[in-house]
Amino acid sequence: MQDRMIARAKELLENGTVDRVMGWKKGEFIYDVTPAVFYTADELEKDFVMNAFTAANVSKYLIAETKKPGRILAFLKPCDSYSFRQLMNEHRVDRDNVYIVGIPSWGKADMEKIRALGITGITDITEKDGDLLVTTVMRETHAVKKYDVYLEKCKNCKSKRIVVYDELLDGENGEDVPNNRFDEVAKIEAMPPDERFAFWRGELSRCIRCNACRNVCPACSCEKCVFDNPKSGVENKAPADDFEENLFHIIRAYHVAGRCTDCGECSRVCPQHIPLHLLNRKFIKDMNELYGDYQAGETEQVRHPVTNYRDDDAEPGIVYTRGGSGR
Amino acid sequence: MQVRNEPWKPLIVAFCCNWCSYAGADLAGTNRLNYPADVKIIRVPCSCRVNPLFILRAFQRGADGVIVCGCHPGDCHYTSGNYYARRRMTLLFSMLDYLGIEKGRTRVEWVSAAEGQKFAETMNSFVETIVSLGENKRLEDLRCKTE
Amino acid sequence: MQRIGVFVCWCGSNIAGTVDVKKVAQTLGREPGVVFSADYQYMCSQSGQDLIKDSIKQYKLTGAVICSCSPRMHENTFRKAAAAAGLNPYMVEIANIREQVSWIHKDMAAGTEKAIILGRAAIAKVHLNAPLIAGESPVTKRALVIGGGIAGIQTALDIADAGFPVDIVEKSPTIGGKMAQLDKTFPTLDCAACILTPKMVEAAQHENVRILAYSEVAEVKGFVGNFTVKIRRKARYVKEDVCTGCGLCTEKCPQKKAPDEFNLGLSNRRAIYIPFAQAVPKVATIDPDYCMMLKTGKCGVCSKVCGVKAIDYTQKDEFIEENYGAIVAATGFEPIGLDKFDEFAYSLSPDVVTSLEYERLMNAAGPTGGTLLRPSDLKHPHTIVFVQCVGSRCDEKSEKGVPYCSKVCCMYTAKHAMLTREKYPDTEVYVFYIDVRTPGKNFDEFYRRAVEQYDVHYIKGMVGKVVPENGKLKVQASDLLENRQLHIDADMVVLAAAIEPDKSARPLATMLTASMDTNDFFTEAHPKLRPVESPTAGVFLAGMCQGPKDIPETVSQASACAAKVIGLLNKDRLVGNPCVAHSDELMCNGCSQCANVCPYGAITYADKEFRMPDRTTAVRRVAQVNPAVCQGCGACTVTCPSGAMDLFGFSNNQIMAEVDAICK
Amino acid sequence: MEQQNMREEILFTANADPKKCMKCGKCSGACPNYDKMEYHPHQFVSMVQEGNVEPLLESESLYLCLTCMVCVERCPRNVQPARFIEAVRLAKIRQQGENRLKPQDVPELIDEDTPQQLLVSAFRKYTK
Amino acid sequence: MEFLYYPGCTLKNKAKDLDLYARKSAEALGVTLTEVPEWQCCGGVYPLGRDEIATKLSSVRTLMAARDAGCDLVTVCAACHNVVKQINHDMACDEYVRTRVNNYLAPDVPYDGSVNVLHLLEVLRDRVGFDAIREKVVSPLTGRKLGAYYGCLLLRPSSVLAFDDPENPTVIEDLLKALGAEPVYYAERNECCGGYAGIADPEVPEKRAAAVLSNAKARGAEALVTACPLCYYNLKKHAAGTGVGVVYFTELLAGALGVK
Repeated sequence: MQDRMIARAKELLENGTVDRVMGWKKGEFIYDVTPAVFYTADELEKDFVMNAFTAANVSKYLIAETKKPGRILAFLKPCDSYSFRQLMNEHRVDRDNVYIVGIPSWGKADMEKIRALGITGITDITEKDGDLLVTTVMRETHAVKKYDVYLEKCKNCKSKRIVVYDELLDGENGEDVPNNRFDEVAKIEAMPPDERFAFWRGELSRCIRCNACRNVCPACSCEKCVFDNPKSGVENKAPADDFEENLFHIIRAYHVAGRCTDCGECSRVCPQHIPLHLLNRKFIKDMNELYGDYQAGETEQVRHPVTNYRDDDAEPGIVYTRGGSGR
Repeated sequence: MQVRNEPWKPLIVAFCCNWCSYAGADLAGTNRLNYPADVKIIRVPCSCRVNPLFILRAFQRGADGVIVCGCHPGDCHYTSGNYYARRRMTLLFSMLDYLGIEKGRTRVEWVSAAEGQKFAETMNSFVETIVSLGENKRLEDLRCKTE
Repeated sequence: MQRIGVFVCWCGSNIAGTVDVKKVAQTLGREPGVVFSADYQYMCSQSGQDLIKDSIKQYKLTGAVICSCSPRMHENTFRKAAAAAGLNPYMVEIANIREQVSWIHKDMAAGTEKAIILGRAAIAKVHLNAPLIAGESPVTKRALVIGGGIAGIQTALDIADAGFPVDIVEKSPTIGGKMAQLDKTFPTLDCAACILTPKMVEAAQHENVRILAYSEVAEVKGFVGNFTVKIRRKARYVKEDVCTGCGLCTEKCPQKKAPDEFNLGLSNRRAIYIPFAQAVPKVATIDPDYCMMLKTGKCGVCSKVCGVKAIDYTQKDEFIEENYGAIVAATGFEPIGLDKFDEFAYSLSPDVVTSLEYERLMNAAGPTGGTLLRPSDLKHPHTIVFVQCVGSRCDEKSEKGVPYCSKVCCMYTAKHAMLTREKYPDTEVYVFYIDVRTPGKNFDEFYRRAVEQYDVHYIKGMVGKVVPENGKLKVQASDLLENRQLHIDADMVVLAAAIEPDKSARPLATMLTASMDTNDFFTEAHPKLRPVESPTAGVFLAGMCQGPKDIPETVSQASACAAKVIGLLNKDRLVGNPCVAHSDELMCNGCSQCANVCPYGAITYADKEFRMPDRTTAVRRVAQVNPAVCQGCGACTVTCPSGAMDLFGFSNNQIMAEVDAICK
Repeated sequence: MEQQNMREEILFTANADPKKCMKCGKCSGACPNYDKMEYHPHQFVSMVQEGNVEPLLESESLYLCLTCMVCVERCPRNVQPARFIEAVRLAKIRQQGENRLKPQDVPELIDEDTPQQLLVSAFRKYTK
Repeated sequence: MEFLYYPGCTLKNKAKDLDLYARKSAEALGVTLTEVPEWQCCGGVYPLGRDEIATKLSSVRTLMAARDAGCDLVTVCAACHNVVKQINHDMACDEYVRTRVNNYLAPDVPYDGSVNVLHLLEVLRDRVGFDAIREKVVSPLTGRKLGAYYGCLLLRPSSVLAFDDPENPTVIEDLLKALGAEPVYYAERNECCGGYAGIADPEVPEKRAAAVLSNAKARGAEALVTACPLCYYNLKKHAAGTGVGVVYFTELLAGALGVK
């Protein structure tokens, strides 16, 4: 696929449709992949990469890129397209300044999980019949089941559908995928409150406030974040105490509620492996249950459940009374 | 950590919308309906002015309970403010519950300007709930305590 | 750093009785930024205000905290005092230590402690206050009166006389309301029609009054001075501007079985009708539920006989949109339904009637031509029993009646009893009462005349059962003073049904964002000091829709209401509330979330050029608030993820400072 | 003092609030057995409220209430007068030797068609 | 349609007709009535005093039997209906009564008033439906002018019984219409017949019955239709010479359905 993408990008550069390309760039190691902008065919040939580790959601970069002169080519995976669509709804990206080629995504791998299988010194990974062939410096080749090493966000993929594009690389669009992404939330909901508290204290107290989750999140794209703003009253740039989430993570999840497309980047980038997506999914699950199913970024709908209402909405007390064990 | 000498008294912050609930609180006063002094009211124009940040901030600074009062649904002075507040608070309360914070530390009540009695009763019952839950330890950021 | 003055009011002993005001003043005087503190007996008095003014000048105060009664009471008083001393009025904050402290807490120590905390919160807020200057908005010099009864007519006439155009929207085909159905009025016994119809005609002929009868308010947008109202003009199937009101169609229409609303169903009318002879506008209306032409397409008699070709079977409801500066609700009342009170046999016997039906039976223009005949056999009744308080003064949880006193029943029943005895001296009249309530000029004298001159039997007690049998109504009742049960064979029973607000009031209140009490009466802005205004600016109240009242009270309220409307319309510009939202363009993402929740459409977006750190410029979409349209609810501030949107007077920082001060 | 205790006991048994009464007299206007009774439904309410229960305890009226509940049904203020009559009656018949109906009296009070319902209810109402 | 059926003592003795025709009609209408095993007398009148606990126990036992059977409980006798329904309401709404009764009976599962108590008339109206009954009528009561007599026990207190409009009930009238008769509406139909005072003062029922009968007759009723054995007894006793008959609603129903 990498070659087809490079070929198509070169065509589009050449015929003047775009003047630069948003993609992923090779690093020192095969799994060391970063989003990057390419200006020439040479650069593309040299550094453009598409492999099992190009998981990064590039939609957020387009906020700044589409404000620049000229037109940029963006390759969007299904989950990236939801984020991009949501940013369009929020008037954050200029659709005219981007040419979107939708690319399929059959799931991205988590390096940590591969390492956990005891495989180190990886030099190459190729796909074969749904499995991954991992080659190491020792010239060994390991066959790994894709599913076993999927990123969390890919394991619980909600959709293979690209919701906004100018063309599709494969000419065909994917479909929504049945998933169990709320199971884990339900599991926590079912815990007794003390256990829930202990669970979250355990998870969140590891936070080192590196801000990776915030910086990667397409919804966290404020001109100035309240946590960086001395006037907001909640400015705080370092972990406040053991139970860091006292403010930061709850507020962050709340600020993106209704806008979060569940792209899963926050958990992917967290160096402390805090399952941050479970906070966002809790809001999504609640909104679905209380206000009807809603998927941010799926349509042009600009009013999401938090900026909408019905006069017969449930009262807040429902939180304390609705069913479920452990409640 | 500060050693407390006094017996614990609950600290309760009540956000009241200016048009209905604050007036309801006034009426409770006019009718001399008692409720505990632990309740401290902050006046906001509408329940939709209550940012979840304020509630988290209150807890962080040691509040034991936070109650948000607004006009009855359908009677908002601004037509729809309390409807937004209702969704926001529902989601916030649900999240706090999810994090294992004790149920009942937060509440929303609709109190009209005519419901002085209801205001007093609501505050009495809320204080009772908070007393039964005891001190808010889970959300309090101890470093924020001065003195 | 602000220079803050703290002023602690005793409110006589109201506050000083349970709060150690000296201690409050001293403690708050030591707060950072406080340069002066004092306590005084009545801070709202002239000398109290002078103390505030003098201190502002003497200590060069930049902010003031008044620890006193509720801000809903005297915030304006103190703001004005501050302004008079040259301090921006929005640099004043109130700590409510009366309604929230002294009046509800009995313990001096706890009360004092709470008062200090509330004072601290106010000080913390003032530290972050900034001077605010109110914006201005223009006033549409036209009023809308909803309801064309005596309340609406009087309000409209008074406003029109002051030179402002007024529209009356009335849901029925004619104005006149309930008063048009009445026979005589207490306590003077002058004929209702004789005093009402000249006013109806005056309204019709007044150059500043436009009557939109057979119409309903469909939608209200905007705010004080600038309302936009959509009005549904229901199809009459008769061209209002063509019909001459000759009435020929109403004589020729073959459908004679439509119940006559004006006579409360005691008689029938045609499918095309003019409600009554003095109707305004005097135009025929087709009742689509009964018109054969509209129902089956066969008939067309009215169209054939109409000389001016006014009939139009194809008419549809139309909508018109108008701008108004002020809106008056005058939606009136209805008697409650009596189907839950069948112990009085209302459904079993036509001779059991409501008082309003009795008005029609007494009325010269009524179904019996003014001769009192009972409906069942059109015979003259010789014994009439009046029952007071049917459905009034019920238990609050009652599903049958209302908890309030309907106020007018005692007087109209005395009137009915007296008129009956005067016209028909051979009639025995009994009135069963719980209390006779006659507060009003010449009211008790009137009631006494019924008893003393007209020999009406007033019996303290209640009717427990009415049994129609053999042409009589067997009334079983208690006589509490004689401690006996009475059994009266009556010919008619008249029930003083409780009154309740008109059903149209509730949806209207929602459209107007005006509040209502649990009984669906409109709430006044202040029960004593602002009785004709609703809490929603620019919306005023007249007549029964605000609470039970008689005609003189209704008319006085209508004129008072008109005075308030005139006062508003006289202004060229309205000074707005400066506590409005504003967006910090540097932080705004332009994401439109705030506009999605704004109930007033006060937020728009503009592309603005910003200089970037790398010296390039970028164009970004940012939110802008129209301060004349914004009402300051703050919904946008919470929706804004970046905190760019904030509210003057209730900013994020101010509220957070209050939280911190309370949670210290 | 004893009257006061008796009043409290009656109020407890009645489980109703006489202060809600607005003294309209509708209960007594509706009562189907008013003429037989010395004290009437509204008087039960007011006399219990005032603690004047002695005359009620000694009155035949206690046994003449038909328990038809019409006073309860038609009271605009939900005072439930019948509950006060019942409560006073219970206060009386619960006293020693105050049973109103003796089994040996029964045969002469009934005929062959008298339904069981009348007998069991009479025992329930008149005896302890 | 299956219900647990509580006949009560009078229906097993002096009011056998009321019971017999109720069963026959029910069967004809496809309603199965299973008698409560080992039922006890309800006591004939609802004990109004809040601290009357012992007198409420027998009804609670009946109610618990219905709960355990998972069935709605049907009564036919107006008195039983009144007593059992009110006690059920106490068990649901009055903490004081509920606690004490449960303490006394100490059942495995405490009772909380969860059973639905229905009068057969309610079953006919709300479950079977008058239209369905009309279809099953084989000998309609055409031309008969009949007055419903509700008395007090079916209707009051309406806040608890919620049987029909207490001042303007229609269920029996509607049933009569379905059976082909012409109902006569008269005001005394929801007034007391005085029956309970029969022991204390026989003059009372005599006077009350006369008032009811005269009002019904004046309105043209040939007979009165009742659901209460005591009303039946009392009205019948004093109807002699008035020309007005008295009949149980079940007997009329059975007759019209052709199962009498």
